Amino acid sequence: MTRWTRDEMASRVARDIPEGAYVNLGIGLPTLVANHFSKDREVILHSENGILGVGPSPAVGTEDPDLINASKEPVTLVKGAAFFHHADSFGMMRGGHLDVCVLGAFQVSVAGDLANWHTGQLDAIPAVGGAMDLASGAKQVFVMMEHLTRNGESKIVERCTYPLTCAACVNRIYTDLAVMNVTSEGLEVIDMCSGVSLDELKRVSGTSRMFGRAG
Amino acid sequence: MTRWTRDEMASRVARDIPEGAYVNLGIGLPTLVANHFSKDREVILHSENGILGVGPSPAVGTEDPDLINASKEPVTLVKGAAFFHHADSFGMMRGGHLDVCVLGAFQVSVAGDLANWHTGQLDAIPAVGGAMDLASGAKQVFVMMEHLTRNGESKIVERCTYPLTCAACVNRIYTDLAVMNVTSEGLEVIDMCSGVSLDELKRVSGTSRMFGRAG
Amino acid sequence: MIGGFGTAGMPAELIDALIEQGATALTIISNNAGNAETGLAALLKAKRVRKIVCSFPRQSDSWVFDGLYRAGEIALELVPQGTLAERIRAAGAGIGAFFTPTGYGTQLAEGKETRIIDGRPHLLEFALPADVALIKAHRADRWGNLVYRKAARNFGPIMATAARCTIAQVSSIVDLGALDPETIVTPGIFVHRVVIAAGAATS
Amino acid sequence: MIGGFGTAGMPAELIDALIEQGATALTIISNNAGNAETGLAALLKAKRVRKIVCSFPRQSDSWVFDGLYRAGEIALELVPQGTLAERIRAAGAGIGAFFTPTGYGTQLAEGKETRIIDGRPHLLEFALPADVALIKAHRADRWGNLVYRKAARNFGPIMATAARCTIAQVSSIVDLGALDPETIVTPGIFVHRVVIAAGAATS
Repeated sequence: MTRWTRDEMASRVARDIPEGAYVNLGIGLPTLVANHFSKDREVILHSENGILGVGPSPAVGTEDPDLINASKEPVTLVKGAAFFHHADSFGMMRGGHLDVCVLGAFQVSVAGDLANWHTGQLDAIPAVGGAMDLASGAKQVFVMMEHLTRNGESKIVERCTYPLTCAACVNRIYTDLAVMNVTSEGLEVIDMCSGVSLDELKRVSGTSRMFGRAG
Repeated sequence: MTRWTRDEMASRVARDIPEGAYVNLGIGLPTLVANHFSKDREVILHSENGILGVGPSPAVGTEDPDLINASKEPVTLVKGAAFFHHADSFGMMRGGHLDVCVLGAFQVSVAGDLANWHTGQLDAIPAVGGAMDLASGAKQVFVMMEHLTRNGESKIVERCTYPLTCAACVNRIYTDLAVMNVTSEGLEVIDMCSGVSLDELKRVSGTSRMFGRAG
Repeated sequence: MIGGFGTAGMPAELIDALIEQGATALTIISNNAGNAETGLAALLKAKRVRKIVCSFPRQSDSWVFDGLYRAGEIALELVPQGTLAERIRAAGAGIGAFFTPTGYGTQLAEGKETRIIDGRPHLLEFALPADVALIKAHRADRWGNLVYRKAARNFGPIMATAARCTIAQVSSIVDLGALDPETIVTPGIFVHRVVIAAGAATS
Repeated sequence: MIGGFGTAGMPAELIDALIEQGATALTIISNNAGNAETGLAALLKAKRVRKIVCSFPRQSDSWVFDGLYRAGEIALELVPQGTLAERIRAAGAGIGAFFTPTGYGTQLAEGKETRIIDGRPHLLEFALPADVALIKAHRADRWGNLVYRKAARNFGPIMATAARCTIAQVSSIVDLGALDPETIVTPGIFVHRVVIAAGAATS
């Protein structure tokens, strides 16, 4: 089966984020999206540790340990950036002011339930960070993930088996096989990697609650 | 009966506020206290509209309409002053960070109940402002008022007849006749205007729940 | 929602524009209920306001409100000032409700849920959002980042967060990047429209 | 209560002083649970901490915490980051508790009171105060007014409000009046001790 590369996925997500949007890119795969915004589109990036207007990575040797993103990687600022404290930053998130957040996931259900903080393994050390705040607070929640685990299991599920981050919060899912909207009837497939059929997608996803775009 | 002047009352209150204290002076009589701090004592004044470090009134002609106190009178700043928004200002008050607030009152009960926002008259337009926040939030609440109304009724009462601002919140009362601490046994008189006796004070106050300082 | 504490921070030009625009049967959230005959008082006088939510309507120059209130032509929801500020902040920060000690045991607590927390009685108060916030700031940039001027800051930063559409009047708009990221008080994410009102500079 | 997000804003010198001072059986409120072998990780390694309240203990270099946790030698209260920040702010602002949508329907909601507000389910969360806050700021004056540096601001301003004793380490102390009243982030009322830690300047 052909698959989109990580950069192709990131490019697709970037294309779907409109001019002027305030966006939070989660840890991992979503951080790639930052490299794919068109030069003529102004998107303002939020980092939950208190920055609006995050810019690209600094040149080697110019990193500032006080200027990092939520993944604790050094960043820069763009013009118009602002700093604020943690309660203000999470008020911004919880209060529904971010237009889009893009999150990685372990599992997403056909109902838009998100599991992305904890595998539920007994010996795992749980860490939640800002995942629940982002998932429950942003106007639109995009998930970006590989469609299948390394073992070939679908990360799109009828029902999450991992502990939930937030119920019914995901609006759209970007995988290496397809782009899907979460609707009350199930997942509406709005794009597929060339050569992938809807039937094949349903089969690998182990669900029938998936349908093509009407009309 | 001899009485302390308003300036004598204000001077007495000012003397009782320690070095380094953060203080809010309420509307009316309490504003006089600001003129009586000793030059070698640093007291930092808070204004609930978002200022710490309020200074004296400006010279005529130098007033700035954006630099006013809670009574909406023009003020100045002292060195070290800071501005903040209303939620932060009232967080400061509610969170117990102010050492002392000095408030005017219609009535104070021997239990320390305060009534200072509403006379309860049917045709009166109610206005509460920050009175309830100050009364319930400051570490110490001082009341400063005339002992008697213009009609000769005591403003110190067994039980407030006016609507309460806050129950059991007053720590000390300064009137033109006496200075009293609110205690669980009633009002402990710690100072009286010369020529006033404890019996006379009880009589004009219409209460027996008043006693002299032990020992 | 209209910013300002008395006239400091009151967006007079935006209120004039609202009067001109014609919207009526408004609910206004503001600390005071208008001074003299201009700004909020003029809006009240034009009979555009059905209800006002505020902490301190009665002032020496609030005769317009006083007259309407006595005539039963305006509804009043009186809220302690700190509770008003916190309810506005809660709306902006996605907090549905909170427990505060302020007002417990008073007339203003009537009908409200109470609870003892850590030995202290509290009242339950709910978030207070708005459709539109009209505020006044000092300078803005093209993203809507704002800085304020002295005590005119007051309700502006919290009201900006609590409305679906926040309109700020400012004295000047500066280039993007001209405002120091360390000193921006209201990030542009909270501001939807910026209007220069040159006459509005108070000094 | 210890400020910082990762190592940005972590008051390393104050933590070293705390290790030297000897206090033990501590409950620590901090976003993370220490990095590598210094700062908070060193305090954990010295077995001074009984319990940690944080949002994100697991990091690539959190082996000290990981070992203690797996050995059952430290208790963990895991709190979503925004709820952690809001509980700290609530403690500083005299709010006893609040309703937040974050975490509803998850494992972290177990045992918590819930309520539907405006059609949306919320969890009740309580204020989280501390005896002592150790924070790092950039500059201070003699009143304890503070400004921060870039994203090292993070938890500093809210932790400063929520402790009975707040100790700030700074790079420099400037004259009273040298900090612009418009740009002070933490007013001195929240700060009880200021310590210069010159080596702590991160650049």
